[in-house]
Amino acid sequence: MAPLPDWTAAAPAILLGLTAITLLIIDSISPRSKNRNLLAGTTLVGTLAALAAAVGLLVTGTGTNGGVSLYGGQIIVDGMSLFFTIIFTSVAALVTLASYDYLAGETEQAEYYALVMLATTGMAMMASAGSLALVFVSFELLSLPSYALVAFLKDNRGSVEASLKYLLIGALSSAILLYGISLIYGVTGGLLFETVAANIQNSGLTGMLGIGVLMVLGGFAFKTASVPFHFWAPEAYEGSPGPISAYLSSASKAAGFVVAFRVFTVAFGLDIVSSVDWVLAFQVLAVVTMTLGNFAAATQDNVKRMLAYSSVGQAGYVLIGLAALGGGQDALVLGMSMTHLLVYGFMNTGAFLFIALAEHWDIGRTFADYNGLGSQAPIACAAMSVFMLSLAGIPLGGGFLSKYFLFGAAVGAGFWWLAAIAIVNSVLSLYYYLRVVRAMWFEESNGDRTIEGYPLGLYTAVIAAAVVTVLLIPAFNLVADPAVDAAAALF
Amino acid sequence: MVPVQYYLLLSAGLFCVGLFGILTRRNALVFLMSVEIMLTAANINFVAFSFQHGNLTGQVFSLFTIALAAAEVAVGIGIVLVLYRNFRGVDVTEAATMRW
Amino acid sequence: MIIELLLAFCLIGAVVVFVLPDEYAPVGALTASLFPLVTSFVMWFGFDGSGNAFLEGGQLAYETMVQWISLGPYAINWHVGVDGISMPLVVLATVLTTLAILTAWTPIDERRSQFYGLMLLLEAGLLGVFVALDFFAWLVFWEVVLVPMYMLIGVWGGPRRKYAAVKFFVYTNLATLVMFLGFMALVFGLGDSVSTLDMPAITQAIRAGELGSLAGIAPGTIKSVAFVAMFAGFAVKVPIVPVHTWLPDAHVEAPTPASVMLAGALLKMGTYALLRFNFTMLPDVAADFAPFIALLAVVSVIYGAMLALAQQDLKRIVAYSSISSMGFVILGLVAYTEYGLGGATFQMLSHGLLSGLLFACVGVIYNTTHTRMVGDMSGLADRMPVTTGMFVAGSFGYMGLPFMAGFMGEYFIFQGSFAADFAGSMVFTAVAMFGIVIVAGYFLYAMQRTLFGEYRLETDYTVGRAAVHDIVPLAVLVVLVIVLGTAPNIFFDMITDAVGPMLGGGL
Amino acid sequence: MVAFDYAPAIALLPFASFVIALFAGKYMPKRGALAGILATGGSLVLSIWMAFTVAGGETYNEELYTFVSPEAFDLHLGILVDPLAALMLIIVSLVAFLVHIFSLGYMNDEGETGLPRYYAGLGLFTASMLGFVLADNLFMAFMFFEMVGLCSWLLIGFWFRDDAPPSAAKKAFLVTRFGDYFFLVGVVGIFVTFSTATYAGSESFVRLAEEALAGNVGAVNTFGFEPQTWFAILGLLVLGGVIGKSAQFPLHTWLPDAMEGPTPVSALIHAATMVAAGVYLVARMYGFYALLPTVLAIIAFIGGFTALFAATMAVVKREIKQVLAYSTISQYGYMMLGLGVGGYVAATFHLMTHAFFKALLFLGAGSVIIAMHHNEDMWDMGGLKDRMPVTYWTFLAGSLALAGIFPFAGFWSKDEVLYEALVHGLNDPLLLGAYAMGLLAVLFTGFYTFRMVLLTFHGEPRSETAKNPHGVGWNVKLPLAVLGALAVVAGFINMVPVAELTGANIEFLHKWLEHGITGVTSEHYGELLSEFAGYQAAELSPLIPAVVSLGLALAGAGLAYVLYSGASPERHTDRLGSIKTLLMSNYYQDEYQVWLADATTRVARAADTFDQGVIDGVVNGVSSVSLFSGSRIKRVQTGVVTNYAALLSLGLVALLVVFGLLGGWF
Repeated sequence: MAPLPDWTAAAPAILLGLTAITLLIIDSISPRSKNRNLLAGTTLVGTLAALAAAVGLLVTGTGTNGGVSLYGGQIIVDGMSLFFTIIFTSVAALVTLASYDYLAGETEQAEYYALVMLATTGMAMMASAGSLALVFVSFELLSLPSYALVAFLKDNRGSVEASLKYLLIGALSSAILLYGISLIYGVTGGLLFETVAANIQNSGLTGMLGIGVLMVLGGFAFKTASVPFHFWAPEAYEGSPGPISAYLSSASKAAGFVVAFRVFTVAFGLDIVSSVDWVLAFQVLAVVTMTLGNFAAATQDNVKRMLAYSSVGQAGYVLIGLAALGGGQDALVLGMSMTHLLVYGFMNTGAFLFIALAEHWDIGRTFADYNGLGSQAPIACAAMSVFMLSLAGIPLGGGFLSKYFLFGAAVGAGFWWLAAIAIVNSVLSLYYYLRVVRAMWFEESNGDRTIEGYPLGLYTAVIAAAVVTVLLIPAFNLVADPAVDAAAALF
Repeated sequence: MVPVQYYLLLSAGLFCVGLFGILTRRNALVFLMSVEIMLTAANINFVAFSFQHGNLTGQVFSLFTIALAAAEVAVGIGIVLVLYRNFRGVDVTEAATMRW
Repeated sequence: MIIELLLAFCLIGAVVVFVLPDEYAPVGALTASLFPLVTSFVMWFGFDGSGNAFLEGGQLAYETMVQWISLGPYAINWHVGVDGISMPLVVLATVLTTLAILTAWTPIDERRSQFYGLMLLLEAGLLGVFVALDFFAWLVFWEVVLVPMYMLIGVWGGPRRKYAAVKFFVYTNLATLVMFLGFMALVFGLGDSVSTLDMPAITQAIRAGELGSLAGIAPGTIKSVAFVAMFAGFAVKVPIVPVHTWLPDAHVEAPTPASVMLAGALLKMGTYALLRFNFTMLPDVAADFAPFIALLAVVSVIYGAMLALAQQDLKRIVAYSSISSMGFVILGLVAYTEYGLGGATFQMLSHGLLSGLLFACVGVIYNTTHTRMVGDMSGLADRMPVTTGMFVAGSFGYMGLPFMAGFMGEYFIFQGSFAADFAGSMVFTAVAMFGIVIVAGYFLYAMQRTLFGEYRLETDYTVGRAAVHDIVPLAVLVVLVIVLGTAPNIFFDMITDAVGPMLGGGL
Repeated sequence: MVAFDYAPAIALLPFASFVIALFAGKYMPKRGALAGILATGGSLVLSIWMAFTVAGGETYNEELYTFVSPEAFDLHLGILVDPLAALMLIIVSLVAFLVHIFSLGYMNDEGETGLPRYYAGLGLFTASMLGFVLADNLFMAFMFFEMVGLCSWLLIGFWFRDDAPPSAAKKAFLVTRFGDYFFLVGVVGIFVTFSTATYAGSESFVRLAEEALAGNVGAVNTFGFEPQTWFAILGLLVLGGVIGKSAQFPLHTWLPDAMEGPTPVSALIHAATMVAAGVYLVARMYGFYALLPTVLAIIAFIGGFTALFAATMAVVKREIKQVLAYSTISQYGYMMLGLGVGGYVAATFHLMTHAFFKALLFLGAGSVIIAMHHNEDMWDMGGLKDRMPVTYWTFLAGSLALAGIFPFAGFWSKDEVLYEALVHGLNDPLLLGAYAMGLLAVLFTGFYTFRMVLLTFHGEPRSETAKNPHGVGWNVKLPLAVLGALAVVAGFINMVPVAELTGANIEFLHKWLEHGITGVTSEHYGELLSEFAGYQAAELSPLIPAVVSLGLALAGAGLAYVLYSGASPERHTDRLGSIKTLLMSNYYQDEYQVWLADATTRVARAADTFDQGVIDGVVNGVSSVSLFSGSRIKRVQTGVVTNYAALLSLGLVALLVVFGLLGGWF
C-alpha cells in the first residue's frame, strides 16, 4: 500500500482537536445536555482513537530516525512526542471514565469534556512542538482550559480559590516564559529549535541569552510544578474536582516536562550552550523540589493535599532526568524520567481518582475519614494501596522499576549525591504514603459511614489504572525500551 | 534610527512595572492588567528584534501573543466573576482558605 | 522451569486464598502451602547443582534465563536458579511457611482469608529472594517481601502494631535504597565490561578486576564505598547492632505466625545477601574491613544477649536472642573459611528452625495465658506439659545443646573463625563464644520463672493443654532440629560444595 | 574382635530406655523403670564383656559416624575402648544399674508422679555418660559432656513444682556451662592446632603434641607461641570444663545445691559418674597433660586445696546429704591431686573406689531418708542402727572406706594418691604443699564421716519418725549390699603397700592400665612425666605415709567419737563461734557468685535502657525531626497568592543573580 501522507503523523493531535469540536457542536445542538453516555462516550472514543493512533504510529516506527517534521519544522512527530501523547491520552481516557460518574447531574458537561479535549490537544501539540512559538501557543492552549476546569465547581469556594491562584500564577509564569522566549529570539533571531540551536553559539550576548534561558526554564517549571514555581499546585490539586486534579497532576505535568526535555536538549543542547550551566539549574531545582514536596507532604492531614505535595515531590525525581545530563548516561537518565512519567501517569491518576471516588461517596478528605475503609470497599482500597506503594517505590507497581532505574542512572552519571538526596526523600515519601494504607486497613472504622453504590465508571478507571500499574512490572520493557530510544534520538 | 538596546530597556522597564503591579496590588483585575503589561513588554521585544534581525517571525508571533493574551483575560475575567460571587469581592488576598 | 512452578504455586495459592471465605481459609492455605513444600523437596532430592552460583564453574540447578528488560546498554533478565547455598534456604522457607500457617489457626480469628493470602504472598517473596540471580528480579522480591509483613504486623499485631509496622517498613526500605546505590556504583563502575545486571556476571567481572573508575572516583574507593553501603543496607535486615532496633518492636507486635516467618526466614535474607554480595563480590574489601566487621559481630552477639537478659517479655527475649545468634552468622561470614562460611549458612538454617520453634512456643503459651510477661506466670509445666517439653527442647537447642542444629551451626562457626586470617580472630571468637553462657543464663531464667515452680497466673484465663494443631508445628520443628543436629551433612555437604569456590580468591 | 561390634550398644541401650520411658513410660507397669533396669543391666554385661576382651590384650579405636568432612578436618563420633575406658564403663553401668533398682524403692514405692520423666532422665543420663566414656575424640566428648549437663538439669529439677529444685538445676547448669565455655574454646583450639582431636593413635593430638615438644612441629600450628606455652593454654582451657563438672574450687558451688534432686540422682550423677566425668577427661587425655608441668602443678594444687576446703565445710553441716555432697567435692579434690602429681593410676584407682563407696553412702542416705519420711536433718535422727541394720552396716562400710580406714577400699586408693603426692612433692615444694593440704583433709574426713554416722545411727532417737522409721524393701537393700561388699573389697585390686612389703605381685590395677594402645598407657605416661614434666619420684617406702594418713583418719574419727557418741550428743559446732558461721555459709562462695550474676543482670538492664533510650532514641529522633521540619517547611505556602507571586519572582531573581555571577554575564 502507498505510504501515508506526512500529516497523518499528527493524527493524535488532530483527532483530539476534532473530538473537542464535535463536543462543542453537540453542545450547540442540545445545550445543557445531561446525556452522559453520549458526551462521555464521544470523548472516550476520541481519546482512545488518539491513543490508538499514537500507539500505531509508534509501533510502525514513525518516531524513528528523527521522526517526521511538518509545517517547516514547526511540528516534530518523533518517538518522544508519541510516547508522551500516549501518556496524555491514557490519562485523559481514565479521567473521562471517572468523570462519567463524577459529573452525574451536572450541567455544562459538554463544556467540561470539550475543555478536557482542548487541553489534551494542547498537550499533544506541546509534545511535538518544533518551535518556541508553537511551544507558547500550545502552552496557552493547555493552560486556559485548565484554569476553567479547575473552577468547574463554580459555587465551591475551594474550587474558585484554586482556579484563581492557578490563573494568577499561570499568567505570571506565561508572561515570564514569553519574555524569555522574546530574549532568545533576540539572541538567535529565530524561534525554530534548529534556528535557535544554529545561531546560539556565535552570539556574544551571553547575558541576554542566559536570562532568556532561565526565564524559559521558569515557564516550564511552572507547568511541571517545580519549586519555586509550584505554589499554585497544592491549592489547585486540592481545590479542583477530583478527576481534574488527577488530570493536572499527571498529564499537565508531563506536558511541561516533554517540552522542557525537547527545548533543553535540542535548542539549548549541552554541547551548544556552554555559557549557561542550566544542568546545574535543574539540579538545584530537582533537589529543592523533591525536598520541599516530600517534607511538606509528610505532615498533611488532608489526603488530597498530601497527594498534591507528593506530586510536587515526584516532579523532583523526574527533574533528575535533566539534572543528571552530561554524565555519560544521558539517554538512560532521560529515558528513565520519561518512563517514570508514564508509570506516574497511571499510578498518580489512579490515586487522585480514588480521591474522586471518596468525594463521590462524600466521605471526608482527612486520613481519619478513611479509617477502616478497607473492609467496606476492599477492591478500591487494594487498588489505592497499590498506587501508594508504587508511588513510594515498592514493587507492587511499575513505579518501583522506573524510580530505581532513575536513581541508578543518576549514580551511573556520577551524580551520586543527587541520588542520595532522592533516597532520603523517597524514604520519607514511603512514610506518608503508608499513612493512607494504614488508615484504610489498620484503623478501625469510625462507625457512621455508609457506602451507597459502587460507581461503574470511577471503579473501572481506578481498577484499570491499578491493573496497568501492576502489569508495568513484567511489561516494563514495553515502555522502557521506546523511552530510551526516543531519548537517545534527542542527542 | 533607534538602536535596539533602547527597546530592550523599555520592555525591561515595562516588565518590571507589571511585576511591581502584581506584587503590590490586591485587586484581581489590576493583577490581570499587570500581566497584560508584562506580555506587552515581551511583544515590544519581539517586534524590535524582528526588525533588527530583519525577519518577520517576531512580528507574526507578537500577533499570536496578543490574541492569546486576550483569551487569557477572557478566562481570567470569568474566574474573577465567580471569585466575586463566592468571596464577595475581588481582593485576591481574601481567597486564602487553603494553605500550608 | 520448576522454580517458576514453585513461585507460581505460592502466588496462585495466595490469590485463591484471598477469595476464599474466611472459614475455609485456614485449610485452604495449608493445602496451598503444601504444593510449594512438596515442590521444594522435589527440587532438593533432585538437586544436581555444584559449585557456587556466582562464580565460574558453578553448575546451577533448575536454571532459567530469559531477557526481561533491555535498558539501553544493559539487559535485565529473568534469571533464576539454585546452588548449594540457596537450596537449603528454599527448603527452610517452604517448611517454615507451612508450619507458620498451622500456628495461625488458633490466634488468627478475623479477616482470615486476607491473613493467609498474605502469608503465601510472603512465601513467594522469600523464595524469590533465594532463587533470583538477576539483580532487579532479586530486588523486586527483596522489596515485595516487606509489604505482606507490613500488613501482617499492622493489621493483626499487638497494641503498638502501627508504630512497629511503619518502623519496620521504613527502616528496611531506607536500608534497601542505600544498598542499591552502592551496588549501582559497582555496576556502572564496571562500565562496558558488563552488559547485564546479572549478579553472577557482575561478581565474576569484579573478581576479575574489571572495575573501572566512575565519575573520577578510583576503583578502589568505589569498591570500599559500595561495600560499606551494601553492608549497611544488609546489616539493617540481619540485623546487626546498632541498626537493630526495629526488630524487637516488630517481633513483639507481630502475630505469632508473622514472628515465626520474620525470625525464621526474613532475617536470613540479610545474611544471605551479605554472603552473596559483600563476601562473594568484594572479598578483598571484606578482608580489609574484617576486624571491624568481626567487632560488630561480637558486639551483636554479646550486646544482643545482654539485652535479652534484661527482658521480661518472652517474645522480646527470643527477639533479642535472634540478634545475638545472627551475630554468630556474621562472624562465620567474616571468617571466610570453609567452616566459617559453611557454618554461617548452616546457622541460618538452624536459627531459622529454632527461632521459629521458640516463637511458636511463646505463641502457644500466649494463646492460653494471654500474657507473655515472665512475671505474670509460673508453673505452666503443670498445666501444659507437652508445650513445656517443646519449649525446653527449643531453649536448649538455642543454647547449643549437642545433637541439635544450633550446636552444629555455632560450632562450625567457632571452628571456622577461631583461626581465620584477620587480625585478632582468636580473641573475637573467644569473646563471641561467651555468648553461649549468657544465652543459657536468660533461657534458664525464663524457663525457671514461667514453666516451673508453683502454678500461678496473673491473667484470669483457665490454662489447659494446647490443641493438637498447635503442638504439631512445634513437634515437627523439634524433630527437624534434632535431625539437622545429628545429620548435618544432609545440607552441609552441598553448602561446603558451594562456598568452597569462594575461598579461591580474595581473602 | 566381635565383642567390639557391640560397643555402641553399651550407650545405645540406655538411650533406647530413654525413648521408651519418655513415650511409652506412662503405659508401663513400673513407668519405665524396668526398661531402664534391663538396658543398664545389658550395658553392664556388655561392659564386662569388653573388659574381658580388653584383658585379652585387645583394644578398639574406630571412627563410626562422621558428622561433616570438609577439607580441613572432619568431625566424627568414634569409639575408643582400652583398659581405662573398660574400667570406667563397668563403674558407670554398674552404678547406673543399681541406682535404677534403688529408684524402684525410692520413687515408685513412694508414689512419686512423673516417673516416666524420671526414668527417661536416668536413661538419657546413663547413655550420655557411657557415650562420653566411649568417646575417641575430644569433640564427641564435649558433646556428651553437654548432654550430661542437660540430664543433670532435668533430674535436679525433677520436682519442678517446688521452687528450690528448678533454681538449683539452673545453678548447676549455669556454673558447669561456665566451665564448659573454656572447654569448648579448648576443643576449638585443639582442632585448629592439631587438625584432629582424637585421643589415641599415631595421629592423635596427644601424640602430635608430644612430637611437637620433642622438636618436630610438623603441621602443628601454635600461632607463634612456644609450643609449651600454647599447649599449656589449651590444657588450661580444657581444664575449665573439668573444674566445672568435677566441682573443683571455685566452680564447686553448684554441687551442694544439686542435692535438691532425688537421692538416687544424687548418687548416680553427683557422686559416682557425672562429677567423675571431669576427672575421667583428664585421665583420658593424660598423655597431653603429662607434657605440661605447670598445668599439672595447677591441677594438683587445685585438687589439694579443694580436698581440704570442702572437707572443712562438711564438718558443720546438719543435713546428711549436705555432708555427703561436700565429702564428694573433697574426694574429687583427691583425684585431681593424684592426677596433678603424676599419680595417674592412683587417681583412677580412687575414682573407682570412690564411685562405689560414695554411691553406697548416697543410697544409704537415701534409705535413711525414706525411713525418715524425707527429713534429712541428722539432728532429728539417731538410733537408727537397730531399726535398719542392713542400711547401717553397709553405710558403715562406706563410711570406713570414705574415711580411709584400713582395710577398706578408700584406704588403699586415697593412700596411694597421697603417697604419689609425697614422693613427687619431695622434689617440688609446690606439690608438697598440695600434699600437705590433702593430708590435713584426711583428718577432717575422718571427723565428719563419723560425726555423720554417729548422729544418724547411734545414740537415742531424737524424733518421733526416728523412733519408728518407715521400712525399706529389697530393692533398696540389694544395691546397698552389693555396693557395701564392693566398698570393702574394691581396694584389694591394688594394694601397693602390701605389695611393697610382701613383694607379692598384686598391683592388678597398675598392670591393667599398663597395657593397651601405645601412647595411652600408664607406663608411657610415666615416661612422659619424667621426660617432659621432669617429675622425679623420691625413693620412699609406702608404709610410713600410709601409717601417717591412717593415723590422721583415726584421729579424726576418734575426735568425732569423743564429741558425738553417747545417747544424746549435744551440738559442739557452736564452740567454733564465728568460724561456724563462716563454714555454714560455705566461705561465702555462693554469695560472690550470686553477686556476679546480679551484677551481670544490672549491666544488662543498663544496656537495655541505653538501647531503648539512645540507639532507638536516635532512630525515633530522626523521624520526628524530619516530620517537624516538614511541618515548618510547609508554612511557606501561606495561602495568599501575592506572596506566591513574590516568592516566585524572588526565586527567579535569585537564579538569575547566581547564574549571572557564575556565568559572568555582567
